[in-house]
Amino acid sequence: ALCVVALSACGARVDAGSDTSASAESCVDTSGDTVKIGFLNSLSGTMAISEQTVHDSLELAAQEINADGGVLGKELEIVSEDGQSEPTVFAEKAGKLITSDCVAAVFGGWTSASRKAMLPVFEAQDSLLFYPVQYEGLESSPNIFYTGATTNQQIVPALDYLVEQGTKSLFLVGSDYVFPRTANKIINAYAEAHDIEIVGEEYAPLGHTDFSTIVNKVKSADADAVFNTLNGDSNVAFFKEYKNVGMSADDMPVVSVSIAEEEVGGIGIENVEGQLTAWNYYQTVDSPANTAFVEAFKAEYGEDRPTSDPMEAAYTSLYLWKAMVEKAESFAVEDVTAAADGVTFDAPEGEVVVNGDNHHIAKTALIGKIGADGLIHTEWSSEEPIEPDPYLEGYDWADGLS
Amino acid sequence: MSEMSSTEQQPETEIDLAAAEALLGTDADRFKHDYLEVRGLRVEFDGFVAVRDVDLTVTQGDLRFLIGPNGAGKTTLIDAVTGLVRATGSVSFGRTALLGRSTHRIARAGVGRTFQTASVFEELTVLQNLDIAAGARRAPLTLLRRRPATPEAVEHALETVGLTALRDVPAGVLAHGQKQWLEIGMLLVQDAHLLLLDEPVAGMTQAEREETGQLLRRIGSQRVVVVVEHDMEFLRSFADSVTVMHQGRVLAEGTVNEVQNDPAVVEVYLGAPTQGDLA
Amino acid sequence: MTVLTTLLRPGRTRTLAAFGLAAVLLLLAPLVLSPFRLDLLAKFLCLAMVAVGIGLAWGRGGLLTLGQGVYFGLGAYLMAMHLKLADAGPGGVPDFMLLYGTGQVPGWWEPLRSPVSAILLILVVPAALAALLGWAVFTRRVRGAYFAILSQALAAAFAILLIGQQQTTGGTNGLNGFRAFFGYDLADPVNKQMLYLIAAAVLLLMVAIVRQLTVSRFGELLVAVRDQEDRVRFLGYDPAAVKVVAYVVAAVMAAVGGALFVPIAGIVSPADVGVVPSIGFLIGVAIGGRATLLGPVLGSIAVSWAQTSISEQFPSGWIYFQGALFILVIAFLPGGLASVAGKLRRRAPEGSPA
Amino acid sequence: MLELSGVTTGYGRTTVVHGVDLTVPDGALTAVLGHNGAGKTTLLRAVLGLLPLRAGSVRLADEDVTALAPHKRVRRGIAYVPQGQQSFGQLSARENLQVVADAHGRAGRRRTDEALDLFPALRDLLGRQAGLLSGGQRQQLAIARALVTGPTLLVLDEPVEGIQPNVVTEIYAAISTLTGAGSLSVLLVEQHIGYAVEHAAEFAVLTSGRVAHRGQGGVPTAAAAARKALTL
Amino acid sequence: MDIIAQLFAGLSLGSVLLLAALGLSLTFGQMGVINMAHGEFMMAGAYTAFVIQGVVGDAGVSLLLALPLGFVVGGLLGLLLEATLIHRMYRRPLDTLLVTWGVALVLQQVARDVFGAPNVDVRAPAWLSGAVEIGGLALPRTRLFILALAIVCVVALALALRATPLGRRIRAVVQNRDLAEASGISSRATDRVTFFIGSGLAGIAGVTLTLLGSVGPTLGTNYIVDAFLVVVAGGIGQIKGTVIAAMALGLMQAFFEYSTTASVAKVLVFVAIVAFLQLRPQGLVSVRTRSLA
Ligand SMILES: Nc1ncnc2c1ncn2[C@@H]1O[C@H](COP(=O)(O)OP(=O)(O)OP(=O)(O)O)[C@@H](O)[C@H]1O
Ligand SMILES: Nc1ncnc2c1ncn2[C@@H]1O[C@H](COP(=O)(O)OP(=O)(O)OP(=O)(O)O)[C@@H](O)[C@H]1O
Ligand SMILES: NC(N)=O
Ligand SMILES: [Mg+2]
Ligand SMILES: [Mg+2]
Repeated sequence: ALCVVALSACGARVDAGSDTSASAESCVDTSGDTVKIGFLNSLSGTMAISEQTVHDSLELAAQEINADGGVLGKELEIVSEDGQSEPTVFAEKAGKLITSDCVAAVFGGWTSASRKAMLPVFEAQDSLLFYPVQYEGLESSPNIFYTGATTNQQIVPALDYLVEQGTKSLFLVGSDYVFPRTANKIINAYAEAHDIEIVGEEYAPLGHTDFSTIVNKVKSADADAVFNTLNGDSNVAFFKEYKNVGMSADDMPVVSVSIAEEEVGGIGIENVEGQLTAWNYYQTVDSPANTAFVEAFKAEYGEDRPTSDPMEAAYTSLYLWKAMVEKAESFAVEDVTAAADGVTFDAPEGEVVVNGDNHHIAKTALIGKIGADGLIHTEWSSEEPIEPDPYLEGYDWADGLS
Repeated sequence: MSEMSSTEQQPETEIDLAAAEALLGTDADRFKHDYLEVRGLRVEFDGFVAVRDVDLTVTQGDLRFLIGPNGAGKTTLIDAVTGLVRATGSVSFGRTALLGRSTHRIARAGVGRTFQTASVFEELTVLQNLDIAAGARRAPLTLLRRRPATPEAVEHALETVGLTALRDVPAGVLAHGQKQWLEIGMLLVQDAHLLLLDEPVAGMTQAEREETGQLLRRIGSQRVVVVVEHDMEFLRSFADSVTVMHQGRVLAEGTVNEVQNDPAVVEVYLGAPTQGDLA
Repeated sequence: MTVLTTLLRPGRTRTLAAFGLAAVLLLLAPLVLSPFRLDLLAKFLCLAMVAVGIGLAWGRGGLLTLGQGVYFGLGAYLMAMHLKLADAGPGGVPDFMLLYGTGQVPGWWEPLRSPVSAILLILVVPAALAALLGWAVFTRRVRGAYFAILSQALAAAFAILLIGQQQTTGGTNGLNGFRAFFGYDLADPVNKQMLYLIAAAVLLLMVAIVRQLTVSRFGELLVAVRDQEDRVRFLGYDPAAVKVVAYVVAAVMAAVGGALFVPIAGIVSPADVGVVPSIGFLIGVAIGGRATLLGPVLGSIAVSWAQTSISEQFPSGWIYFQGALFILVIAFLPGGLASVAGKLRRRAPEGSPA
Repeated sequence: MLELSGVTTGYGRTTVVHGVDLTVPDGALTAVLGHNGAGKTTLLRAVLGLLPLRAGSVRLADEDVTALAPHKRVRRGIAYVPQGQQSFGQLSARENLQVVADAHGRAGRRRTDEALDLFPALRDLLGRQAGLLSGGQRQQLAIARALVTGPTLLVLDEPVEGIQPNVVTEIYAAISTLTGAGSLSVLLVEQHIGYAVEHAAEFAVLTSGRVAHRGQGGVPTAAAAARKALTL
Repeated sequence: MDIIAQLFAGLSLGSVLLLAALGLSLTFGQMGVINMAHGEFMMAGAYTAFVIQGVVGDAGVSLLLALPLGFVVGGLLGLLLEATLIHRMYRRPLDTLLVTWGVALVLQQVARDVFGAPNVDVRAPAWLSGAVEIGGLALPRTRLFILALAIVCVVALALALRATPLGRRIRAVVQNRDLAEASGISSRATDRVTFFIGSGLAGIAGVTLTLLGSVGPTLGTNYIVDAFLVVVAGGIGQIKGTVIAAMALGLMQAFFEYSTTASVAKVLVFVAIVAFLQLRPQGLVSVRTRSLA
């Protein structure tokens, strides 16, 4: 009875067919001399390990921008939210930042699950998200800017590099979730076209800690290289086991796409020394912009804190937004996206350019080798920034993928 | 739910035989032909035979006492009849074969028991304990309703075992003997027609034993009752017949006088007659 | 006349008054809360539904179920699957399947296309699973800590299973991005309000059901089974059946909570159904008072609210706070906050009107 | 040996025992009688320290032990046989005895042997899990366990409940021997007025947690007096 | 060949589970405390190894020091937990689960605040690096070491429980606290000792885990559910059962994982345990009781 009363009291039924797509009016307030932006990272839970670092570099960028006069003369006011490593919380907090705090843009997210969870919120509310982590591609939303690598800027170059090195067979090891599975789908397609044999493909649940079976399989498969899309803690267990059964980079190199500088210490340098990684940025990149970034970061957070690709991409994302806003001379989402195409920034990794069509940015691919100093040193570079191609439309072998 | 006021002691309790009439009197004839029949019962625990070749027949109106040394197998016998331990042989109550059935089905066939250590629902009130005991045969849907009023049988049972004043007290706070009375009350409302009582007067004073004995005798006239006891004075006062077990077997059976004077029973159980009487 | 006197019996008036007050408060909420806060509250109400069921199974029946995430998840995923299919239109394929899957809708999704069968399945599947599992476990007399650990393992296994089947369940991403709820546009604030009201009504209904169950003879029997399962058997009841009923009711309530959670939160993922959220469901119940009627509801809402607002201020503070809540309430206040109220009431002079 | 003065105790909000005074002289037996629920068990639990006192004191061999934990009282020479055939159910019967004998070294082992002489039936059951024994067997084990500590004060709560008559006779004979030798004092709760009153130096009848009657044991009128007090 | 390799992998995983579960078989199996913070005691053991390595430097010496010290650290944490919270909860075992879950959350966050969220590295000593080659089969030395350590711990614990007065006392207190007190056994002291040993074993388990995986705040959570399952499947309070169950779980996981995937294997193992408890509801090795007697 209660239900009926309540419903008839509200009465506003919407017909199934009618497409109202009632995106709420933006409540962003730009009348004062400050403007609010939101940072949404996991500061607790399992992903805090990684996302705290992104949060730190976002803070750094905001400080620098404010010290430099803000954006369009307005000081940035940060609203920080904790995603708690849970997609559902990311969705909830995104909603809060947009509708309750009325921020002009949100920066954050790490796992693909968190991004997928936030995407419909940003689209429904027509608001902006800057996402800083390499991911599996096959996505482009008008409300998201992707400042990490898509697959053709990280995985494909890594494969190109392996082919160049004469690799004929690969073993794929990954965590059991979207990014590794999609990445491996792409790798399989690539391998077929390039005469590489995939001799094994193994997934471990996130947080899996006993790799004896998988390493046994890797060892007996005897591939030319291992392509590793494991995430988080599992890397430690994997590499320790790898070393314990007596294998090293010389026998069978492992190319990883989720191990950055800050993970190396936790895995133990002795366990990963000489192994390969694929990213778009390393702390060792030699450029004035990077020198300044690394110095500023260490000054702020301590000498022992390394910088890494996602941190750099996050740092860059804030500057890119600033550049877009200043180009548009407006904080309105429409204006910012309209102005986005061609916006550049002299990022620590080198110059990056925003692609207005797919909202990704052109980035240079770098294959690195983990050194005894715990840092990653560039082994190979694509030299040129690679245009983002999230759907791999420019690659014939990728036709069947989506 | 009324609460006991804090420092008052509980009222003394007393058995009310008149109330038992109301409980038992109604269907006196219907169960005239009830009897417990045990044939060739054997219970074994990993090679240790606790009960063997036991034959036992108890009819309505014959208040049967089961005695025997500690470990003779008396409790195990009851366990076997009520489905608590696995046994071979045959046990039937009236026309119903009991062995092999699950415990709750045996209970539904009209078999009720008490335990050597009293066992009631401590968090429920005396009334609720009795009501639950009365309810196993209720239709499932009536379970979903609140108890409309105290069922008549429960009311009578409360009076019978003298717990009317304590009806709203959680059973957990009852003293040992009161719990035993509550258990007997539960058997009555459960409408058990075979009652197996394991040391029901343990921990009672002389006077309380007397009252309980009267009640059992009254019940025994209409139901099949088996009482396990070590209290010989109690046995002498109330037993119609006695079965003596020893090392899992039936050692002797007969009237009180017969078994008391059976040298084998004296030897293994009663001891020198001059010192046997403690009361 | 008799109706009046029964209604005015002390216990009953108090419950009715509390219930009425709760209903009024819930109905007033849309008037005072911003759409975002109302949405949050609606979400909390869904979680509270799980708590109501746990209150019955655990508080009354002593079944410490650490796996309610499974039933919450079943309800949520079934609803999410239906919404996905409805969004895709007749014969359509949900977007994520095109991306990660074979591009075809697997057969076991098909029954969820129809709204009617979706609703039926949301009720029946969890009930059937709970009945099956409960029956298997309780008749074999698995209980206490065994049952708790087993149910926890079940939650862990369920989450792993969902994660592993990315092509058909969305994997860690879960399912999200729903446009409409049975034809009503989810972006429309009015419909969000309607969802809230539905959640509020369903929650009140559940409370009423649990109340009826606890004051009924079934409720007494459940307590008896909790305290002395073996004894109950000798009275001619099958304790397993009693427990199964409580477990199934709790499971269905969790599933309905999950099903309503989906359109309100806009997402369900394995992170909402595993070990951690399953234990999370218990905090509110314990804090409110596991054996009371409204305790679990209020506790659950209060805890959800605290989680949201405290974590807004201090991200790691919430963890300390949550830990401390668990420790202090369970160790020092096993009756929950409701028992504090009870103690205070008892301290008041005898005979003063409640 | 034992001196209770003004002992008051109870559970939760209920006070069950009210200001009980009682003494057990050295080498003597004091009996406590009373109805069901009169508070006898409660009183004994207070003597052991298993229930805290609300008022009053417990003195053991001229030492105030009111604040002492139960196990410390036991180490000062009390042994307790609780009501209800209690044992360590998952330990074997032998371990049930050992676990108490452990603290007494060689004397413990010797007394284990002596206790088993009193209960020859137990010898064959030593390897069995105590929880699987019959009620009477467990009760015999409980008394044996108490004797193993070589107590100076034995506190017995309806100790022969559930034990077969001929063994009961022997238990009481043994207790009489020990008290007779002056090496043991006994506080006994018993429903069988006969033995209790005959062998007690003094006895008390508890009604609703209060001492309603005190009497001298061993005199011809004692049993009648006790019965009278009980039916009041 | 592969079968033998998997056999070893399974036994090795089993020995890890066994170390994690052994302490639980005391605190959970014997005392009935469902200590969800057991995993965090393991974590504390692991961080102990990390800290000691920072002080000592030499990985070999530090490991040998870390084992006893990890035991003490885990034990002291357990003692603290027992003395502040658990001791008032022995009569409501299910509630201990929730309280210790709260403790686990707090300990994890403390670790995060003290040692930082990122994982830290504990190096394995040189004499444990690499593998022993037997007939073409590479058996990692670390895993052999853990297997041996598990055996030592099991034997020591079993002896302590079965053959010493302490063991008898522990079991007596657990079964009937009042009776134990009234028999002259200090139940408080016994509880503490028991909890100390059980939690100390968690500390040892934590130290050994540094040889296999990462050391981070959530190290323990990965093992806690499995460890409890081992104790339950083995039969509560039964060391023999715990050993068999741990090995069976390890082997099942290894073989299922080999023929399917790690995720599916985990699910299959859970299913197998549920099915197994259908056959033996009290676990592999169960204590018989006369219920209601
Ligand atoms: N589950 C069991 N496992 C092993 N032995 C058992 C079990 N149950 C009973 N027994 C043994 O069977 C024998 C008979 O025990 P039972 O309890 O039937 O004796 P009783 O005649 O009732 O004795 P009491 O007069 O002492 O109560 C005893 O020796 C006992 O130890
Ligand atoms: N744990 C408890 N909680 C609350 N009340 C209790 C508890 N134990 C006993 N009582 C109450 O205390 C009173 C005295 O009980 P007690 O067990 O001391 O009696 P008793 O004299 O030993 O009786 P019995 O002869 O039956 O053994 C009873 O009214 C009982 O209901
Ligand atoms: N996008 C990733 N790495 O999940
Ligand atoms: Mg018996
Ligand atoms: Mg008593």
